[in-house]
Amino acid sequence: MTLTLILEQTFNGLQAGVTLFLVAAGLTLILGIMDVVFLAHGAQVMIGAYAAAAVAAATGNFYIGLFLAIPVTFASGYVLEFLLIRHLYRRDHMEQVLATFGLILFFNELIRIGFGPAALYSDLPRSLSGFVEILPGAPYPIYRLWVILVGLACAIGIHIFVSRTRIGAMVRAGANNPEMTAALGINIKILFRFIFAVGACFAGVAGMMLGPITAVQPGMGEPLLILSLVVIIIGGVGSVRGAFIAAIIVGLIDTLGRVFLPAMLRSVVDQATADGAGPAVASMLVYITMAVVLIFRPTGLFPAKG
Amino acid sequence: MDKSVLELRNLCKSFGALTVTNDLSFTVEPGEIHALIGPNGAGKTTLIQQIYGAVQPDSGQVFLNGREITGLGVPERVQAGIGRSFQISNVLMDFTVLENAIVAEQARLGQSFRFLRPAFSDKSLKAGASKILSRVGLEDRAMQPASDLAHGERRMLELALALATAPKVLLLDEPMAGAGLEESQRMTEIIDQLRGQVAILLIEHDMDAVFRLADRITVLVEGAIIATGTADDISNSSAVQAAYLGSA
Amino acid sequence: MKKAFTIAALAAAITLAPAHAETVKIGYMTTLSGGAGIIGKQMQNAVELALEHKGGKLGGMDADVVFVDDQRKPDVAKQLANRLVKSDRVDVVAGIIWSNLLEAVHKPVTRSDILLISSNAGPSTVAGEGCHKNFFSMSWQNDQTPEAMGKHMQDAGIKSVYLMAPNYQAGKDMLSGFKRYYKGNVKAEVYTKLGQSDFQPELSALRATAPEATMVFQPGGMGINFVKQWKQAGMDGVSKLYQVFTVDGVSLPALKESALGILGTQTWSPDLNNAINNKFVADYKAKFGGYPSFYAAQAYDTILAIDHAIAKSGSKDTDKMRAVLAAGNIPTTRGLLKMNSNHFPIQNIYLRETVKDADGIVTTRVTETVFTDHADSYAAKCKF
Amino acid sequence: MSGIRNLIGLVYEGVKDNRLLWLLIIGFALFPIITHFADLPFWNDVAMRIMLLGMAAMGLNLVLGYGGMVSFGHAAFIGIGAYCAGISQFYGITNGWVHLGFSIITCGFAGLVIGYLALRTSGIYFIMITLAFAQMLFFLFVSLEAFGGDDGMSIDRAEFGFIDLYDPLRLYFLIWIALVVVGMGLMFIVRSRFGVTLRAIKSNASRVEAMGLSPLRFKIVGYVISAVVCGIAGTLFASWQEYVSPDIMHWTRSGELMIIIILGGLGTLAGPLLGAIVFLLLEECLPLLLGAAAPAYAENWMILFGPFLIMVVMFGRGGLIGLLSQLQVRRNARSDHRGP
Repeated sequence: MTLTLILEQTFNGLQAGVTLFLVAAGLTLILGIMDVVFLAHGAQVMIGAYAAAAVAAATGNFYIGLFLAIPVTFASGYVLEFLLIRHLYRRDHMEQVLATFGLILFFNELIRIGFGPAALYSDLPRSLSGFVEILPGAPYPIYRLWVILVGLACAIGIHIFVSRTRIGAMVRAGANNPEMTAALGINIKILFRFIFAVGACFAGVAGMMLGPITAVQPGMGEPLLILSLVVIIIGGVGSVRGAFIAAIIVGLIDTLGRVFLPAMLRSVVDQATADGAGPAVASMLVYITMAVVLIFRPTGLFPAKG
Repeated sequence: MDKSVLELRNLCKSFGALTVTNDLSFTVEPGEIHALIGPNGAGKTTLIQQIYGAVQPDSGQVFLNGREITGLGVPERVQAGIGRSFQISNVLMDFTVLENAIVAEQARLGQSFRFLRPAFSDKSLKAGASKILSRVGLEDRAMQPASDLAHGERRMLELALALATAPKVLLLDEPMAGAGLEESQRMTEIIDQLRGQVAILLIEHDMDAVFRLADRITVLVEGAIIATGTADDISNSSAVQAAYLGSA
Repeated sequence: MKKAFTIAALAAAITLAPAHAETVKIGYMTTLSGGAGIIGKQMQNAVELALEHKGGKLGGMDADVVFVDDQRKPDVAKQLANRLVKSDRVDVVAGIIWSNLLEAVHKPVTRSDILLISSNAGPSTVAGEGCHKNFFSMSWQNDQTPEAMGKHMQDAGIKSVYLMAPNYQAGKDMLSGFKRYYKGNVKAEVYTKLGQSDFQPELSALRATAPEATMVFQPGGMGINFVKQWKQAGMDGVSKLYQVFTVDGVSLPALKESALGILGTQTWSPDLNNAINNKFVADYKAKFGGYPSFYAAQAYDTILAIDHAIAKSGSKDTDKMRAVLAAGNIPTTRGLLKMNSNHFPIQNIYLRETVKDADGIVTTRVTETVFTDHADSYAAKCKF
Repeated sequence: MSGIRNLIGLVYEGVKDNRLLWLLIIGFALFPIITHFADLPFWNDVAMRIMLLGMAAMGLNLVLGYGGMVSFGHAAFIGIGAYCAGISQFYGITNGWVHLGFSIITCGFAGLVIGYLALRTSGIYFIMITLAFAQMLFFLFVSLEAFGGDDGMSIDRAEFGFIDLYDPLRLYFLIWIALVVVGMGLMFIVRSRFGVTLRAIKSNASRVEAMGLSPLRFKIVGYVISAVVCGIAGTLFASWQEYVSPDIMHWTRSGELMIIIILGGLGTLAGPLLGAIVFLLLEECLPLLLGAAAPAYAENWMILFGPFLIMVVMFGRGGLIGLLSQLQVRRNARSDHRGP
């Protein structure tokens, strides 16, 4: 367990964390402001990845794929809000879970019919496929560094947007007290639709960036969805700052736990037990973290509602 | 003199830099109606919450019939003899009026952990519940869903539910709020009838009602008591006039 | 409400079960919906192709194949198996991709005295003590393929190896099969989360260990993720990659060039040169566009086996078909397939390399025969 | 003696008030006769699965519908119940009554611990923490190699003394009896003082607190009861399936249970059972229907199923029970017009 390895794994954790944050950022606002348990946010990840991969395959250019996919996901979020989600605002959580669960099935099937059940081919652009040495002897893929940078840039962008702009002020007010925001005469309908579309867009960006490194296939967003819900809960519903910190925490815990926990267990118990228990505990680690956080802070680390 | 029903000793509570209860001590005597008045933000509701157990004081003690209840939670305090109504009327909206009373009746009897007999068709529970409703004159509304009640009736129901636990002291948080003139008068009458049966701590902005009902009045400003006395004492107190006129 | 449904259900069931005299009815269970639907689709294609090649008759009887979608859920699979047996009254139940689903349908089917022929799943439980005379595998026992990989790497003189598989039963079986034949230095055995999509942390850890070779088992979408990330992390310069069930006909279209040069073992390959296989691969490509996967080949073989059993026994009687199949020498895309005493095939296992064919399409090519007539190691424990 | 007469009176009264539930249950009792004469024994199998999932959904409905606690992790209790049977058999205990006892104790204890920890939170946090506990258990069983891990373990049907479960009809009626017991038990519970208090807590927890009751204690007890019911369903599920695997406790199963409840009618006794009948028949028939209408898309039946769920939420408030009672109201209104 050298320092280089720990550093490299920290980068991996960061990369996982910022990706999670992109998915969680929109979702935490949707949950916090509109009070909608939106399970189909993973589908937005999938739509982003498919849009980018399909356009890239058609044009032969990775970046055109990226840039065209952004309006596609924005539009999909906008339309979805208009057609369905706005009718769910006053419903209880359970009904929202049910309806958006139905949406997941629908989108997965739609993609499967449209693009076939097989995973789509997508690869890195040549310009991003090299390595940099983050420490002597520790080459790191440029693309992953790029993902970290884009993710951080988005995070900073969201932070400035929420804390410095007028719309951001409305968003914060909405997260604190939805009734009051309506009373202030803010056009809540437009605000909601906008937040929803932007949230979808960020999830789409996460999907686009994941496309070249993972399998672009129906249902690809679901593991991310569950993890990003965990992130939101740990961070506190409605808090973008909480989502960011929790995403990094979850990314690091998941990555470092997976890699180092079995080895650490091996030094405590015998090899066979460690090999059995290590991966099991590692895969439970984020859920354990969430349960522990909730037991001690039942509304997460940074609750937005005060 | 008899032991006080409710006694607060040196109660303090702050939220961050804001002190809402500042070294507060006072008593509620058996059978009296004790009104607590003061401008908005004086800390009246927070004080009620501390007596009720929903908010824990930073320091100080609460006694009920001479027994300290400071550390107890809400259900324990209710069992010990504290009843309350809320600022926004708080009844079981999905239930009928009678069902509301039945839930309260079985809670009073300590029978809520029974799993066999149907509760809503139980004769003895129904009888007890009717008695609860009759105290506020809602018997003829028994079969109405609580959500169908008029505002004033709902407040009556809430008062009935609070009385159902046979409290030693009743905390009424603005019972006339939002009520029409007639409803206020009806409420005033009912509270008046309770005098002597149960000690009442009344928070109310309707000064006519306060001066008609209260045996004693305590004036709270910025978390501290500036005056306690009979209605006459208070209306003549210069400190109270300063506080009210000064802030107006 | 319920009554209406019951009547509808009755009507549906009655129309579904028409009575023919000389018809062999086969229930083919696979996963058609959901994420693994692509595998089931390929298998369905192959079954239909086999029927087409046989002119719609198996062993001279009219063939009626009922496809059912198990949704990759054990309880659905178990219920479908019961439906096939009790309601559709099939003569053979076949298909089944996943080990856990096979476990769920094994008892209800074999107990009904109906043949159960697996086109893919082959867990050790049904090969050893839990075997049943009515069960046949037309694929392989889980351990066989990694055993071949172990033998190849042992023979190739590879000194140290890093093992990686998902943390579930098949993953553990694969690695233990590998270690049965590989005796060199196993630097680490890493179990990843089932369904994991990002392997970068594991790759970083692997890089720090610098083993001579790496052997992975990451089936399905996990394999696509793993191989992509392996290439992107520049791991080829660190360690040589070997795999089982990770690079195959299902993942290759998504991987394309990034999988070139990777070695793996398998009981079948599209370039196996025999008449049956050549016809199968050529017609499959022509009809469905693209190479068949081993799943498709095994599904095709399953239908050929049923054809063989009926043709040779002249009957669709379970006892008679069983006797024919148990005797082996079943004509398949893998040549004449022998059968072990536990009704698992005894077969060759090949080393395959990912290459481009003459048209520039990425596929696999046999480079070496690792095992000739390889039998699984559980047959001794099987007593019917 | 009068105690028994009293009890019979109570049962009669309860059955009379919940006619639909008992009609459905009697329907299940008569169903094998239909399948026998129509020679469709397979449908008994479907009916068993419906009863089992319906039973679990009825258990979940106690917390979901009556207690207002949106638990997204109840599949875990089905799984624990199933593994209680599996693990007992693994160690050579074949007696089904022992399995059931083991399952009730284990699920009760698990429900107590999870309930105690999870019920500190509320709303979306509660949904997520229950999901988290279910996921932990899921991964725990996936990694338990001794019990088959992800592949699960094949088991024999349990022995219930004189009841030989390899006779499919006896298994059917064992499940049916369990359904009767669960239905009867829940019917008493929701009407009892406890059930009434639980519903009062759902309606307004702070008012119940002001009556001197601790909502948490009632919620935990409700949670434990529902966990035990799911556990019983799970144990029988294992015998039905002759197989146990972690798949039984996958998070999508928790979702399925919720769908069944909402589809049937939240907070009603008959709702979950009705929901299970419709849900599972739909799962059975949609692929067939789509296959008949558009054979090329038969495996894409979820493209219809997804929107169907959305429709249920959008237009089917109160679920099927709500729909039925609306029809009833309309019919009554019409007959009122006609006069006597």
